[in-house]
Amino acid sequence: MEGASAVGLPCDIVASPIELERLIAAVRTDACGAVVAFLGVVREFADDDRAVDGLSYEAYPEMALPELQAIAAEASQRFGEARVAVVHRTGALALGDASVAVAVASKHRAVAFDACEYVIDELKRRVPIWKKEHYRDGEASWRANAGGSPARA
Amino acid sequence: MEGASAVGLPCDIVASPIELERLIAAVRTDACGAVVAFLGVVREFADDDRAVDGLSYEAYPEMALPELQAIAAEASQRFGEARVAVVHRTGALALGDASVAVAVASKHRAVAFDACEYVIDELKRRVPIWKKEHYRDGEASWRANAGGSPARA
Amino acid sequence: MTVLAFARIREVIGASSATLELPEGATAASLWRELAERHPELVPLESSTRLARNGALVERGAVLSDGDEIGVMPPFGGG
Amino acid sequence: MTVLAFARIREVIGASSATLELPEGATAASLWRELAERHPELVPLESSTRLARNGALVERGAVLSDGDEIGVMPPFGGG
Repeated sequence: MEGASAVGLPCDIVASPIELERLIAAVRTDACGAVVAFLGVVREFADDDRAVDGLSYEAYPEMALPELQAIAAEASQRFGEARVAVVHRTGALALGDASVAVAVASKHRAVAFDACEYVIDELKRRVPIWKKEHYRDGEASWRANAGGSPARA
Repeated sequence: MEGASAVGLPCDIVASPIELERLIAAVRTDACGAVVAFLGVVREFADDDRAVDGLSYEAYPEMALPELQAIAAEASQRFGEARVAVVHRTGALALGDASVAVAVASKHRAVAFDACEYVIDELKRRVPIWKKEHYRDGEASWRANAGGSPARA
Repeated sequence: MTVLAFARIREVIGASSATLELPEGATAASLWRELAERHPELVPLESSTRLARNGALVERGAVLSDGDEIGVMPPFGGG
Repeated sequence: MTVLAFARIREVIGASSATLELPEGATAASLWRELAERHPELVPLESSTRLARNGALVERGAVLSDGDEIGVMPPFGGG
């Protein structure tokens, strides 16, 4: 498949709402028979069942962006050739808002599924972005990903 | 997660273009933190590298629709609770047209990925739909899925 | 009974549906033999063809009834 | 050097960036000790905190330079 590199494909950390359709349009080419997309969305109950009012995300952009680009480049070759786009949003998000979107296009579907899942898994583990949950009772707390804190370097 | 059953969610075989955004909107609820979508698209080269002009699909709708509904219902419970929508298009499709779309929403992403992949894998194996490839040289041939022809019942 | 033919089998038969009169006690296998006699091009397709009765897969030994709708289906290609 | 603090660590320190003067030969570990002395609430966070120098993770033994930008990072929560 031509154009499998991440060059020119969206790979970004943004403050504005995420448009999944734009990502999907960007990764598609006539060589691709499969598109897989992932959307992470603010849900109403936290893992401990507390009612959520919204989330806020912050990033270390000078480190997060290169790491995101590295993950996209890895995903675009690791399972077969794939075209990968990924965008993470920061700032204050309300219920139902998308915090992250990944779109992958490939010739065959298995590659697209694997690459899409790889991107979101690695993003959670490796990209310096932080999430604060704001609860309906007025409290808030920072929440770490499983695997987001391995033995320190 | 409430409303995990397939009741009211799009599950259809249609003759008109597929709108993925509509499927995604239908499966999302405030209980869902993850959405995974799959789009199968007409690509320019067949598996044997012949240049493709377009595809035509035909279905046995009285059998295909219940089978599609059964698959969606299975996927909505098998990996954890998920909300599943799936639409397959029939008729003449051009390069870049979507032949099938699956959208799955769930509380957590692993369930959504597994359910989405299950739907498209089982659809290819179990749903009576047929594909004819039309090549640029004017020839055409019916193409079966791997696993689309197990030992006869 | 009504025979519904799909894809390549539809093209061989030249119609998407046909009405067949079969003797009392006819099985899915007899229906296939009847079709293959009329359309010898079907013979090599036998092992990959599946039959459905009223929307559900049937074994070749199943006895058919007069009002049955029999789908004659080559390997699937959806997706 | 410049310290960039994020999330809970930013809140404890009360600023997203700070300038620290450390003696020649100071390591990432000495920078952390200096921060923890000023902000004792950081002490229990030590084992889960990672440091980056100019955008790349560093070990605690790494010797820092004057112009370095040091990110002080609690566990990630993106996604």
